Parts: sequence; structure tokens; C-alpha cells
Amino acid sequence: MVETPLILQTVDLTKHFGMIKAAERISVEVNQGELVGIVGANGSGKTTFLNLITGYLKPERGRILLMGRDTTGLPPRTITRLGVARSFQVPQLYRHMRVLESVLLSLAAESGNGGSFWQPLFKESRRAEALETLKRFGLSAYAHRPTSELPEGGRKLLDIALSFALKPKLLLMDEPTSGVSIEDKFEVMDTLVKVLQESNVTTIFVEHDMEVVQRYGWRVLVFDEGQVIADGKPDNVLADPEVRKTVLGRV
Amino acid sequence: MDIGLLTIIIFDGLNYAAVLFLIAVGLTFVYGVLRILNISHGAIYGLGAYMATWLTILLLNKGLPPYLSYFVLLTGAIIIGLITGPSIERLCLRRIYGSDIHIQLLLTFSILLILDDAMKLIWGVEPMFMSEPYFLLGQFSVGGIIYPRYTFLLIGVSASFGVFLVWLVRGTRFGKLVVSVIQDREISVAMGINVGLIYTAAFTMGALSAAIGGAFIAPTISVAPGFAAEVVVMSFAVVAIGGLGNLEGAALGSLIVGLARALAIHLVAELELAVIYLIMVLVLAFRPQGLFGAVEERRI
Amino acid sequence: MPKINLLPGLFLSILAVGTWLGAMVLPVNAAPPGAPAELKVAFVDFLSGPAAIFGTSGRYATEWLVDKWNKEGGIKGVPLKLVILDEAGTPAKNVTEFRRLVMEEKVNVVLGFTSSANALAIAPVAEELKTLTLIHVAGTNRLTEDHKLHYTFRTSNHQAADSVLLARYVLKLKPNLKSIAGANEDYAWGRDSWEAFMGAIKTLQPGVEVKAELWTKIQAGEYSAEISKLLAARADVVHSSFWGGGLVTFIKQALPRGLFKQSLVALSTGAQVDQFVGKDMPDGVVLCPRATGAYFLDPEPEKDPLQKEFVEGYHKKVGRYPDYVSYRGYQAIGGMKAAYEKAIAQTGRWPTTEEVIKAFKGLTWRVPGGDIHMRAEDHQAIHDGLVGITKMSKKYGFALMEKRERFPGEQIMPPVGMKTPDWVKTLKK
Amino acid sequence: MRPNLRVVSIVSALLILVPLAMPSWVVFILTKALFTFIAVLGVALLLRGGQLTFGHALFFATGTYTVGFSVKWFGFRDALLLVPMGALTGLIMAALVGLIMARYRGVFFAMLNLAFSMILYAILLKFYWVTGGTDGISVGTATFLGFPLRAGTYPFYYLTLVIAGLITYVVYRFLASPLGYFLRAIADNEIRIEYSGESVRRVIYLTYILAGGLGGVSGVLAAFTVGHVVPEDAFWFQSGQFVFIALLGGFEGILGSLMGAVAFEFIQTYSSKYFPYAWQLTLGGIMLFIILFRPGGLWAIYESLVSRFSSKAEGSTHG
Repeated sequence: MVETPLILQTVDLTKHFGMIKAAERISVEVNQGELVGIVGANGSGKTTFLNLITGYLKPERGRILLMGRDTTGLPPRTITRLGVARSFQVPQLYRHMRVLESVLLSLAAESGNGGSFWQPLFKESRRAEALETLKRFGLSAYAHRPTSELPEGGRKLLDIALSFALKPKLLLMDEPTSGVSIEDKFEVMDTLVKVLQESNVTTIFVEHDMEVVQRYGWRVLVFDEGQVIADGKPDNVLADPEVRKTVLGRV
Repeated sequence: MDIGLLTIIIFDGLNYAAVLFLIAVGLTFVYGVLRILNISHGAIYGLGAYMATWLTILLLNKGLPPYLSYFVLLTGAIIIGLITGPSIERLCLRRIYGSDIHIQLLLTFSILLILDDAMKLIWGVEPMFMSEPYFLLGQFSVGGIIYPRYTFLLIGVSASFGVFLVWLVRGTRFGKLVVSVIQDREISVAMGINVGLIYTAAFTMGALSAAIGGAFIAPTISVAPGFAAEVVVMSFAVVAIGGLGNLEGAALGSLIVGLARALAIHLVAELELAVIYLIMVLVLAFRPQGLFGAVEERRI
Repeated sequence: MPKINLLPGLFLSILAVGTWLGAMVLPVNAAPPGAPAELKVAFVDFLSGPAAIFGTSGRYATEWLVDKWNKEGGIKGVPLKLVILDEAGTPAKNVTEFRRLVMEEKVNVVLGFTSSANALAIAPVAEELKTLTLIHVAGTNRLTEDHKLHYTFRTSNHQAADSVLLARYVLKLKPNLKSIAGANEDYAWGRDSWEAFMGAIKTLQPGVEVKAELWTKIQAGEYSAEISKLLAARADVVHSSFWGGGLVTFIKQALPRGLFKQSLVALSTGAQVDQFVGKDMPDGVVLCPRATGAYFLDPEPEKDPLQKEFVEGYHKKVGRYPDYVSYRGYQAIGGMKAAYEKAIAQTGRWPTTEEVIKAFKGLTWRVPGGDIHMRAEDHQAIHDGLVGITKMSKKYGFALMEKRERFPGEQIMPPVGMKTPDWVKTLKK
Repeated sequence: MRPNLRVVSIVSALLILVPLAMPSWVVFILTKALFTFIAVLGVALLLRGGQLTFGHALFFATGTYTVGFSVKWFGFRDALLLVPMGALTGLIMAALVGLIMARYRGVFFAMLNLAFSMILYAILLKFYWVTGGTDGISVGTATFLGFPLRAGTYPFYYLTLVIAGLITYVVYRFLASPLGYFLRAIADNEIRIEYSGESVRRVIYLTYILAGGLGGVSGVLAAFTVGHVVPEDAFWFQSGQFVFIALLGGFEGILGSLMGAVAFEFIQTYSSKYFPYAWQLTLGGIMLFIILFRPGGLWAIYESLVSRFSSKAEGSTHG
């Protein structure tokens, strides 16, 4: 099979919630290795877009192709297994579990070992890998602490680390810096981008913070009322006063 | 099936449905407001029956005119409702709102166990009989089969209580407050609604439903320890079939269960009990939220 | 002076010491060699729930007798100690409690068990634990017909007696009987009672139609739909073996609905509840004082001292007249005492359980209703049976059993080795 | 999830040695505690996944009636074959019911389980000619390769102990595996599990089957211990008792279920002996206390004692 550089393609993706147009004929293409930022005001359909791609929502119309395969209508679990992972605006963690255990679970799931009920979770090789992952995300100090004891920035990083541990080809991040203090957010993004670049993971991240998108995105999509109103290099797109108005106007 | 038998089945079914509804409507109301499935509901039903029986026997022996016994039944039920409702809600439930579901179920289960024995300690373990209110109303005939008029009273009390609750929720200020608390607790608190008081009041309404159910069924049965256990599970079935937290659902659920049971007794007696739970499983398998229930989705 | 005072004093002192020594060495009731300090007897019956109106009667009678005997010196000087236990609960719970009584409380004899389901469950465990067990009420014929019992005895007739009595009596009242219906509880007692009643009727009056068979949960307490079904069946005779609080409720629910006017109702345990139903009991209901030959007016207390003592003593203790459960309590513990006394007489010392069992086989003992005979072969007692019909009594405030007929045990119980369903087919008018 | 070898060996030693010094009545109660423990383990497993069942008696009764029918129809009562049979019937029943059950959570999971167990109860109760109805079925004494195995004797106790030990090991392996961890994760966050490519339904389904098998084994041992099986084995009160014990012991550790079961059997026996009409009140009071003040149950009390003790010990060595 020929490896296509196209990793994600959506065609006319449409989803309405009653009167609200959460997605309106979205057609987007993302290539292997890209780092794409998505901006837009609250309620412009950014998160809905991620929910559609990962199967949490089913589109009313349109198609989704991941690595050349039609995944429209598949559940999140199946899409995850195809190599698409995501993180969440509000970190989705196992609150009664330790940090290391959480990562081990992602690794076990990735290795297809998640359903085993006889092999222990704490295999030596897996444990080493989990510790290495935590180290890359700067969370080593918390490895043996319950996830509930993590500070907010740490929660965000762990949430992304859990997705990253699935070794995805495409990673979708929903507002990686929301809830992170202004002083910390560039540090968090530096850590993230470094890890992702090292592993050559194609990444789409949703942000309401234009500064972050401008600094880290290679390419930016601007959402408004469920539509993509601009697509291009951050420096060009975000300079557009119309774009600035729609993104900032209603915040 | 001939018309005579059908009439009998419908009457038996209605009779049974009336009792079930009276109990189930309180259960579903409490769930609707507090989001707690109150297992101790059955014990309140039992307490209502005991209190009403004891009080009626006591007053009849003191020379109370028998036609006043209906008011005594109601009084007994109200006493129990007003004692158990606020005390269970304030002393126990208040501490576990928002806890895991199993904590809530087990807490009310433990209250059931405690109250079940409390009845034995208060009123003894031998059965009590009191049938004056049942005999007093006389009887009527349907399709050649004689029924006690008391059946009408049961259906009447049951329907009135249902209508009263619907009016309370849809037609009064209290109802508006209840609905706003159901929809968003935080906002209601912010708006200055005394949510604690609403919860107490709602739980007390639920307790009253159970106590009235017990009080008015008491003259037709022998009131003895343990008689409440089975009725409770059946009212769970009723509530689940109709949709948790839904008043109309409880009405429809009671009718379905009541008629199904009557049908089974007359046609396939072996299935008398199983049919109720079979219906419950069937309904839940296709509509997990029950016939009238709404689906709740989680946002991420 | 000293002489005069000293002699009577000395005499009195010697008398006192002598009496005291005598009391030590030669008690009035000399206990046989090897006698224990007490005989521990467990009494198990329904003491809570709807069936409690039933169990408490047996309990009061047993307690009354034990008090009386202990005042008279117990069994040859050995006092009886009662351990009372509630039967309410499942057969599984009763089996566990039975083990506790034997293994932990170390009781010598277990008396009781009203529910046939419990009795059928207990018997194998009694055999396993080698404990003398007297079933005082439970009526299923299968207990003594299907099991080879060694440690277990039933001290009264089984249900066949009542079913056959009722069938004969009903046919006498309604010679042109065409149809019957039955409302019975869905377990051994109810099932076997109905089968025997139906069998007896069908044998004695071929061609009778069975219009309805109803099976309710044990002590259900709610019968409105079942009563509808009985009313719709319009049978000449309705048979029911309901008992305890369940029967009271059934009568109260059926009464305003005219069941007693529409059909002749025959209740095999009816004579037990008349005092509880009180003035609501309709006239003309056929009933049995189940498997006893005694009723508190039959034999008449004035003519039978044993009956007089029991009826008066019981009424004084309980405030009710003895019902048939009381008589069966009497039959059971009376049989136990008689068996122990016979065994002591045979061995000359305190007997082992095996020796008591040996003495029990073929024993005949006397109770207020007459003699009870324990068959040696199947450990099944045989005695008279009574049947009658209700008539409200102003004097007592409840319905009495009138027009009583007494049948000797041999006529109403199957012979040894014959099973009830087969035996009822051989009945003759 | 590392096994504390010292705790395991102390508990094992207690369970093996203590009964030798006890009268047969206590051996009987301990046998009951062990088979109850096995059923409670299943309930505790589901509770770890945040799922409460008020219908676990379904599998318990499947086990008891496996013995009941085996004795009634074939006169066969050999424990060596019937214990695995009970596990199998429990597993099969759970595999069927679980197909529906795995879709439900929370109150619905609890209620639907209740409904299924009540259907079995109603069938056992009402189909008299097949099931014996209320009478139940008397199963008598178990045999083991033909030798009688009486309840309350040492051979029966040790057989139960060996089975309980094997099951503890299986459950331990399960809990230490990824599946066991995913089970715990369900109570925390189902969405994250689905977005890890793992199926929550599958986790619940497999756990449910395991729990069903445990219920079946427990039922078989119960039938032989009590000697009689009844429809109430499937009644919701029986299920409620299992949940009660799981909570009493605390469901975070396997040992918690064991402590809960032993404590429950003694509480039940002695409170029903001394306060026959207040033993439910005793149970209810204890449960109320645990829920409101000690939500972790006996296990948590034990752990806090251990940690207090060990920190004291450390303090003394360092200080």
C-alpha cells in the first residue's frame, strides 16, 4: 500500500444541535507531520470538530477519512485503535489511580494487552517505558502519587501523556493550555511540542489563545459558527483584522 | 376470552394498580428531585400501615364511630410521613448527596433494615387485624362478581394523590422551585432558593405517599412483620418501567404491572410474579430510561 | 427445768437434721442414675409474622405444661429447660438454626416445626445429627411416607386425616356435589392437602368437576384477584388449607365478596382462627381442628379432668381458649415425657437417645383429646379426628365448631406402608 | 497491587490452624463465612468498577440449584464435579445476562440485576413440580470421590478453604492485570478508557462473567453446607446481604471481603440468637455507621491501624 501523505481528510462535515450550527460543511485536509492550530470563539465548533473526527459525535452529513480509510460513524474506540488519540479540554484522568498506573494502562492498551486478565499490568519492560514517558513530560516526580494530587498544569500534561502513550499517528489536543497559568503555558507548550516533534506525531490542537497558536502552529484553521473561515500560515491568517474580530470579538 | 373474565381482570388489575401507584409515585417523585432511589420507602409504607392500624383499633375501642376511621387512617399516615420524611432526609440523606450511587442505595437500604425491626419492637411481632373501614362501605357487583366498594376508595385515594402531586409540581410556586432545583442546583442556590428545604419537602411528600399507601391497604390485609418487602421491589419495577423520576410513568407502570399480574393470575398462574420482572427487563432492554424517561448525555 | 426444755429441743433438732439428710439422700422424686441436671428441649414455631398467631399457641401450651411438670418434679426429678426459637424464615435458615441448637446449645430434644417445607428440610439434618426431633404440626404426608426416619417422629396425624374428614363431611352436607375449587398455598402442605382432598372427593363422588386450582405464596396476605377467580369459578365447594394470619386475611377479604354465600367453604385449619376472626366469621363454614381429636369443648371439660385442667390453665395464662395448635404442642411434649418415662422404667437409669427412641415406638400416651398412638414402623402418630361447622356464639364472641363428628384414627389415616394418594383411591362411602 | 506476603501467610495460617481449636459449631460458621466470601468477592469486583448489583443472588441461586437439580434428578452429589459445574453454570448465566447488563450503569445496572434475579426467584417459587417451590430441595450430605463430606466437619471446611484460596489467587491475578485496572478505571472515567481503544462494555462483561462464576461456586458450597436449597437463594434480600458484606469489609482489598464475611456470619448468628427481632437493626446500624463515618469498611480501619502502627514503629527505630 502506498503511504499517503494525507493523514486526515473531511468532506462536507455537518452537525447541528437544534438551531446551533456546530459544524457546517467542513472540508479540511491535514498532511503527515503537520502541526495545525485551530482557533475560534467559544461555541464556534472547535471541540465539535474533534468530537466528530474521533467518533464521539456522528455527523449528519459528510465523510471522514483517516489515512485514506473512511471512518465515518465508527466509535471512538475503533478510531483510537487506528492511531488517532486525543486529549481533553477538561483532563480526563483516572482520579483514584496513581500517575504511573494511568500511563501503564495506556501502554497496555496500545500493546493490545489491555484485555489480559492473567498477565500483570506491572511488567518490567512496560514499567520502564512508562517511567520514560513521564520523564519526557516532566512528570517523573509525581509517578507514584495519585492523579488527584497533580497541579493543574500537571493534569493537562498527564492527560496528553495518556494519549501520547498510545503512540498515535495523529494526536488531537483540546485546549492544551486552558486552565494553565499564563506564566506556565509557554513552558507547557515547549515541553509538548518538543516531545511531539521528537516522535514525529501529526498534531492538531484547538486553542482560544491566539498567541499560542501563532507561536507553535505551522498552520492555522479559524472556526466560526461551525465553518472554516480561514486556513493558512499563522502569521498571514491571524494578521487579518476580520479573523481577529471573529475570534476575539465574542470572547 | 369472554367479556365477563375480561371485566374481572380489568377490575382486579385496577385494584392492584391503585395500590402500586400510591407507593410508586412517591418513590419516583423523590428520585426525580433528589436523584436518590429510596429503598427505605418500603419501610415507610410498613410504618404507615402499622400506625394507621394501631391508631384505628385504639380509637374504635374507645368508641370512635366507625365511619370516622377513614380520617384516622389518613391521620396515622400523615403522622408517619411527617416524622420519617424530614428525619431521614435531614439526618441521613443530607450527608450523601452527590456521593457514589452505591453509597446512596446502601444508605437507604440500611434505613430499611433499621425501620423494619423498629416496627417489630414498637408493635410486636404478631399480626394485627383491623377491617372495619373495609367492611363498612359495602359491596357492588361487576359481571356477577362481587367487589368491595373499598376498592373504589383505594383507586380514589391513589388517583387524588397523583393529581395532587402533578398540581403541586406544575401549578404551584413550590413546583416551580422544585423544577428549577432539578434543572440546576447550583444556579438555584445562587438565586437564593433554599434547596435544603425543597429537598426536605420533596422527600416528605415521597414519605407521605408510602405511608398513605400503607395506611389504606392495611384494612384489607394482616399487618405483620415483613409484609412490605415484596411490595417495595414491585414498586421499583413500576418506577423502572415508567421511567425513573416521571409521574406519568409511574401511573402507566402501575397500570401495566397491575393488569399484567391480574391477567397472569387468571390465565397462567405460574407467571404471576415473574411477569412483572419480565416486563421490566423487556422495557429496560429496549428503553433503558423507561417508557417516559429522558436520556441524559455527558458533555466532554 | 433444763430437762423439760432440753428434750423437745433435742427432738426437734434431730428431726430437722434428719429431714435435711433425708432430703439430700432420698429425694421425693428420686432421679434415676445418670440423670443430667436438666433436659434441654428446643421449641421451634412461628413467633413472628402472619403465622405467629399459630406458633404462639403451641408455645404457650408447651410452656404451660413445662411449668406444671417442673413444679411436680420434671421427668423423674429432672427439670425441663425450654429453648424457644422463631421458625419464621426459609427452610435453609431453619436448617442452620437447627444445627446451632444441636451443635452450640446442645439441646437434647427438638420439638416443633409448623411449616411442612421446614419439616421436610429438617428431617434429614436431624437424622444426620442424630437428634431426637418431634414434629408437632407440619402436615405433609410425605414426611413419614417418603423418608425412613429414625430420630424423627411426628406426634399427630398428617394432612390426609383432615382432607378425608373434610371430604366425607362435605359430601354429607351436599350429597349432590357437582364441582369443587381449591385455594391452597404453593408448598408441600397446600399441594398435598389439595391432592388428598380432591382425590378423596373424586373417589367418593365420581364425576365431580374441578373448577379452579389456586396456588398462593405461603402467608401471602393479599388475595383479591384469587378471590375473584374463586367467585368466577362458582364451585359448590371451595377447599382451602390456608392457615394462620393468611387464613384470617383470606376470610376477611372473601367475606364481603360473598364467597361464603356462594359456595360451601371447607377450611382444614379453620378451627384455629375462629378466635382471631371473631364476630366476622360467617356461619356454615366447614372446619377441622387439624389433626387433633380435641376441641376446647370436646371432650367437655366437666367430664374430662385432663381437659378441664388444660382449658382452664391455658385460658388463665393466655386469655384465649386452647386451639388445636395448643393441643398439638401438648401431644408433642406429652409424648416426649411419656417416652422418657417408659425408657427409664425399662432401663432403670437415665436413657440414651436410642433407648428413648425404642420406647417411643409403639407408645400410647394420653392427652386431653384422648389417646395418641405412635406407630413403630413409620414414626407416624395415629389418633382421633374431629370435624364440624361454624355457628356464631354470643356467649363466647366468636364462632364455635358445632355438629361435631369424631372419627377414629384408623378410618382417616392410611395404613403403614401405603401412600396417601394411593390410599384415598381406595376410600369407600 | 503487590501481595503483602506477610499478611497472606498470617491470614492463611489463621484460617488453617484456628478451626482446629474450635468446636464444630464454629467450624460450621467459618465454612459459611468462606462460601459467602466467594460470592461477595464477585460483588466487590463489580463495586470496584463502580457498579452496584442488587441481583447477585441470581448466580448464587444458579449454584445452589445446580446442586439441587443434580441431587433431585440424578442423585448425584459429588463436590469434586459439582463445584466446577457450579462455576460453569454461573459463568454461562452471567455470559447470557451480561450481554444486556454490560450496557447499563448506576441505578439501572442495580435495578436490572434485581429484575433478573427476581425472575429466577419467581420461577423457582412458582414452578412447583419442577423446583419444589417454597419447599426447596433437600440436598443432603455432599460426597467427595464417594466419601461423605459433612458440613461442620474439618474435611468439608478444608475443601472450602482450598477452593476459596484458589479463587483468591485467580481474583488477585485478575485485579493485578490490565483488565483489573481498567475495571477500577471505569468508576473513574469511562471516556478515557474508550479513548484508549479499550471497550468499557467488554471490561464490565468479562468482570460480570467472572463474578457470576464466583456466585455459582459459592452457591454450590452453600447448598452442601446448609443441606437445603430454596427460592430465597435468589431473592433480593440475599443480594442485599452480599452488598452489605462487601461494604462492611470494604471492597478495595480481597482481604476486606474475607473480613466482612467472617464478621457478618458471627454478627448474624449471635445477634439473631440474642436479639431475634433486632438483628436487622444491628446490621442496618452497622451499615449506617460505616457509610457515614467509615466508608472504607473494615479493610480501611485495618489499614489505618497498620499504618499508625508501622509509623509508630518507624518513629521508634529512627528516634
